[in-house]
Amino acid sequence: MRTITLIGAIKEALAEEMRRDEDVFLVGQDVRGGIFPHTKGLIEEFGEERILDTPISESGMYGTAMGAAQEGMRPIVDFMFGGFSYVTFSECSVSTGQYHFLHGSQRSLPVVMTAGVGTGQRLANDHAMSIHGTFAHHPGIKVAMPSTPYDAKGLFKAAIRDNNPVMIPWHMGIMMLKGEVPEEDYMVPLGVADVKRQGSDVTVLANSVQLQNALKVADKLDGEISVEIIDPRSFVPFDMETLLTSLEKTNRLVVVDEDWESGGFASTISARVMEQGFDLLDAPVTRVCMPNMPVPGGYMEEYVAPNPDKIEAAIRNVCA
Amino acid sequence: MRTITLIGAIKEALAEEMRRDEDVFLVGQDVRGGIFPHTKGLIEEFGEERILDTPISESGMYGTAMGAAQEGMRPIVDFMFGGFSYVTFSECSVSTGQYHFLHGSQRSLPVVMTAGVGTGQRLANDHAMSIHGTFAHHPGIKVAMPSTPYDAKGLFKAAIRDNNPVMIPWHMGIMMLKGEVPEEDYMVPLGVADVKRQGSDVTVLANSVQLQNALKVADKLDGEISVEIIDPRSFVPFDMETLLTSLEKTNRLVVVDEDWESGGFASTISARVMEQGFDLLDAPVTRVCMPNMPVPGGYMEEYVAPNPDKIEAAIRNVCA
Amino acid sequence: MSLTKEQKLTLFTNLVRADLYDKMMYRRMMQGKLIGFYHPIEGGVAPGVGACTFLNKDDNLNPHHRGHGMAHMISKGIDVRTFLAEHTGKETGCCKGRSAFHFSYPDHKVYQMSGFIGHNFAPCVGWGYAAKRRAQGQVVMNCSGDGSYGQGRAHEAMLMAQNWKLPIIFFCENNGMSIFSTAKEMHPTENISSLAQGFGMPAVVVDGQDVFAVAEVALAAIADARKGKGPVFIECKTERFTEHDIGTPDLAGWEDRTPAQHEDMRKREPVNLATERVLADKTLTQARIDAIREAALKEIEEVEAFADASEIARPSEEELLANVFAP
Amino acid sequence: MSLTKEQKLTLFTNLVRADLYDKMMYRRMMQGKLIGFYHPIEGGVAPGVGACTFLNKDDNLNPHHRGHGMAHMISKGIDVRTFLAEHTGKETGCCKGRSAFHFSYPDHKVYQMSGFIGHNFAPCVGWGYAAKRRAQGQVVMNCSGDGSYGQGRAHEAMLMAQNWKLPIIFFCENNGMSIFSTAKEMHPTENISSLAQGFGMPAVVVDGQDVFAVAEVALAAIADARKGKGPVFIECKTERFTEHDIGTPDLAGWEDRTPAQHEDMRKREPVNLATERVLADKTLTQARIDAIREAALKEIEEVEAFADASEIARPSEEELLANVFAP
Ligand SMILES: Cc1ncc(C[n+]2csc(CCOP(=O)(O)OP(=O)(O)O)c2C)c(N)n1
Ligand SMILES: Cc1ncc(C[n+]2csc(CCOP(=O)(O)OP(=O)(O)O)c2C)c(N)n1
Ligand SMILES: [Mg+2]
Ligand SMILES: [Mg+2]
Repeated sequence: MRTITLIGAIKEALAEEMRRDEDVFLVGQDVRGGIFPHTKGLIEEFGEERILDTPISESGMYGTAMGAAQEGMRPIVDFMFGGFSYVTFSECSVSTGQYHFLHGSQRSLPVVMTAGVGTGQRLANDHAMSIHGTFAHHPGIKVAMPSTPYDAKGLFKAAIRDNNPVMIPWHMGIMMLKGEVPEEDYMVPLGVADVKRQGSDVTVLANSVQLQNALKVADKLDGEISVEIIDPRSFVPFDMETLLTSLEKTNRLVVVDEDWESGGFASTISARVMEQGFDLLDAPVTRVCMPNMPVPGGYMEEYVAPNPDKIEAAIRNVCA
Repeated sequence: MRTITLIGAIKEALAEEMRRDEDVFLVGQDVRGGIFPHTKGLIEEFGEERILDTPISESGMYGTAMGAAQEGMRPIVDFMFGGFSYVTFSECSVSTGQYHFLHGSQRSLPVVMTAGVGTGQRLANDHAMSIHGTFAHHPGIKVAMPSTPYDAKGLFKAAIRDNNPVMIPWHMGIMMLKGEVPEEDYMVPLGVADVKRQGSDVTVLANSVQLQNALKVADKLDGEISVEIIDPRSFVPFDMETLLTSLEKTNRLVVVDEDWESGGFASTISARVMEQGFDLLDAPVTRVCMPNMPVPGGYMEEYVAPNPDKIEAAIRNVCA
Repeated sequence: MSLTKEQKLTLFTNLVRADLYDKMMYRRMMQGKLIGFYHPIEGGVAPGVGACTFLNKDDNLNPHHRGHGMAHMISKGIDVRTFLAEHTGKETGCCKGRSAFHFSYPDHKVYQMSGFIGHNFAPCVGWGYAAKRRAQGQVVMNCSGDGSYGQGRAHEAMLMAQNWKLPIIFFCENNGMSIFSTAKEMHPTENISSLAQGFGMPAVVVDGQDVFAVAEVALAAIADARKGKGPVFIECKTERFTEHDIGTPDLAGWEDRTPAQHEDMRKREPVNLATERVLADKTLTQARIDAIREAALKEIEEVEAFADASEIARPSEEELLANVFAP
Repeated sequence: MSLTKEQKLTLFTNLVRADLYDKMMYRRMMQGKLIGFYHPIEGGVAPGVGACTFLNKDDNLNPHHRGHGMAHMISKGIDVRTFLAEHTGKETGCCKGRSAFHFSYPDHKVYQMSGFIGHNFAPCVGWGYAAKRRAQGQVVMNCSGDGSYGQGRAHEAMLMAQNWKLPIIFFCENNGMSIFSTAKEMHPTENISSLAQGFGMPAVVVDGQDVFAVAEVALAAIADARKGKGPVFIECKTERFTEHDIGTPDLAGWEDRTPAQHEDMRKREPVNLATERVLADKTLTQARIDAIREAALKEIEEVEAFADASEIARPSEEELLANVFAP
């Protein structure tokens, strides 16, 4: 099968969905020219009516999507960098998440939000922080994040066809990662985790760039420690069943997440496993997260953020 | 000792600190007139130069505080309802939290943020949600919340004198709660939990209105189950030592928090206890949180939010 | 544009209804028969009626929070029995009793009443975009207060509306107050609508106590917007006779609004003004006016009976959880 | 206000320095000797120099992100050796190598370079408030691009500045571009400064390629602001000769900016224009100009040597964690 990049897979999903459904459109800043490759060139096929650049007016930009969704359209809003979603946070978290439920579940709000996130560019906190945990904290919004080009295409398609708001950031550290991606139409359903590697000694739950890091570590430990690796693929809804099934076998869990330790989604997983799988555990669930500091710029993110060394140490520790 | 209300204790702290230090000032919307009682009347003593009403411009309003803090002043910014902080979230979370650290720890940013939060008014999600977990997720911001009038006065004073940004919401459900409050100057340090009730069978960690609910339940269970109740008082920094010491005795923990289950601060506590106190646990840490739905308006918040019945059930369950 | 006799009749009827609906809400709140809060619109009832009476069903409406949008919604033809049911936490409420004051009538393109002031602005860009793309002549009537224009969101929406020439009417109901704060202190120019100049957007200021004057201006703006002429700003100078919301003191800054102030503003009560006008120009007789009032009171009685007869909404937690996401 | 010979000399010197500093940054980025990104200011160097050369040390400055504020900061008298060290991740950086492009010079009242465009606006209200309260004549020079005025934050700051009569200069460096988007498309009027009308704020438009013209306008505005006359809006019409940031294509919308466009804008290169002027009016001789250039190059060499000789910042995680909160 052909291999394409993760960002190329996202672009393919956007283009195919826009072809399929006239109501799908894209709004962002400089998406016509394409700050990141996934929007570049879409203007040629879909024109200015469906590829919209706005001023640096995040609320107006997001409002374009929100209002159009209320009108029955299916907008995709591109925040460029994940942190920029915070500029219109009251709209894109609270107003969005409560829309369907609070109004008596009369109408849905099918807005897809996306943005580049994560470390690797040495740009520091406001350009490097994670946002999936923050959105997973606010009810009424589905949250997913791809770790492979295959998942990227499938998750974006599922997000665009979902009738709910979906935040689906992508990690800048793997935007050029290549992998096999079918040319056909397929979806990766939101809420279904994927066992990316079978193992028997310990389960590692990891997402996006950290999933790729975990795979490297598992290869390295091969023969010594047998590591099972699960990719949640979506945080909301979260596939607890796949995780607990794995724990029945391994009885040990390491959660790797680039979000902060304090209040990050890894904590929620750990707490749920405690409540729902306490008896399965031979060792405490261990988290490898961003320590509770703003993501430093310069060269520091390399050793401060979760990385293969930290993941390996956690695995060894939990298996000791 | 005289008893005053929690909101009265906050007002006393504000007034005393403004008297003590010229650089302390208050900015908000309609704080001169006093939407809530803690700001009412301050204008008479401190005048329009230090009690500032702004237009409905949350960013400009928060910016007044942020900029003045950079200039060495000690502003208190009142968001009225907690959810309104989200209107200027990029400023009050990311820009604020990263300010000191990212700039090489040259300058601090002593901004105090406060707001009424929580259920009890039947106003629904955007007027009823919790925000302490969200702020505790973003590094560089201290987060505290009082459960008693005594703590309210002491925590607010500590927050105002702290050299860091501090978010200190107060729960509308206990604003009229009365308790003993010394007339003297005292502080309740940020980062020191308080054992509000001694017990031996189970530890309940609870804050603000839920702390008051937990006390009621403990009284009810007296003679049957011996409940120790800890008030974290501050979430960042969090006093893990007091909690672990209690668990050495009780070996059981229920965390009650009005924030959502997904991504709320209760998860972080549970995960930390898993990592740091796994061997102390005779039962899984159990959380009693807001279920993952927007806080419903109408009469539903009464049985959906954490309440004495839910707390009692959790205690019984964890002790079974 | 001058109004037909029939148009005047409709406006007058809606004005009377809106005013009486507001009084019903006030009364019920005092009786403990409403949940959450209520922001009375007494004295400021004409702008919403003038703006909305001649909207089509498929025009978008952002109703002002004052009077919780009832003046606007009943004028647009929405049956608000389910509105009162919602405000009393009933199963039959327009949002199944879940929303407190966050009502929604999506079939009438009233999508939301945000709890965040100024959060009407962003989505109205999207409504305008959809209207423009569909090219069926829909307009967006975006009603909000003077205070809401403090939000940067207002700027962003005006900017984008003018860039894209969207059919949005920025309809500002300037009652000079934002809770305790006066527009005098909170906005540096005489008119909020001076903001429109920054975008080269046409603006008009109108006497907001005169429902007919408002309607004339609104009709012209609606017609222009339907033709694709782009956004327009309408500022109505109006009043808030009461406190901001029931239970809050009636302050300006931090001092009570004076009896003299009240007397002054109450001289131009919109229902009285309209009554004088329709009598003077013989649009209506006193008997007809009395009948309109009677009919409105009867309608409101039915609205109350409907809400009161409905059950309190008490779905289980599981049911609610199953309703967070759309299928 | 007409400039003295000495003032012109200072302006010219800063202009040459700013231009050469920018070229150094560009070169280093291409050499892989900078971290993060860099947004070149070539062609747009005059506004920052004109705005900042005559500021006092205790005036607040928000430097524009273009050129990463170097034109502004060196003009204000800040020694930027630690700036380059910061941009290379060194221990000696102004923020200990932690900040990437988020430099800070608090002793010179340059508190921040936000990564969020338009996040200069909110805190400048606080700086203005502090300046007004202290009443020592400080002013706030708030420099940012045309694009930044898309943010509602700009509206909120202008509103509050005008309400409170704060000494803030809204200094808009309008290069007609915001990444790939043109001001033509993104702002509905000819001048961004038309926004000031909404607040009754005085505004002036100036040729941003002429450093002396900018300085004259800036000096007048600074003097007025110091006297307590309230905020003012200055719009400089300038250019961005390069791509938005290094590595990004040079597009307008989604098409390459044309050679003709480039030729056209490059006709008015600010250093050339200023050179012609100072030669023509005999402020400087060619020899003096050459010496100024030499000195600037030497200064920059030292800046580079300082940064390159410094160690990469590699504090331990524990050290960093201990630095999150102030004592
Ligand atoms: C974001 C936000 N900030 C503050 C409030 C509190 N608040 C509710 S109504 C109101 C005043 C609104 O004034 P205006 O827009 O003039 O409408 P009016 O009430 O005068 O009709 C304020 C400040 C809010 N609901 N949301
Ligand atoms: C909140 C936010 N939105 C978007 C961006 C991405 N961005 C960085 S610079 C820029 C353009 C700025 O244009 P302008 O203010 O005109 O300054 P110029 O770069 O032209 O000098 C944009 C959109 C950002 N950094 N922050
Ligand atoms: Mg008003
Ligand atoms: Mg620009």
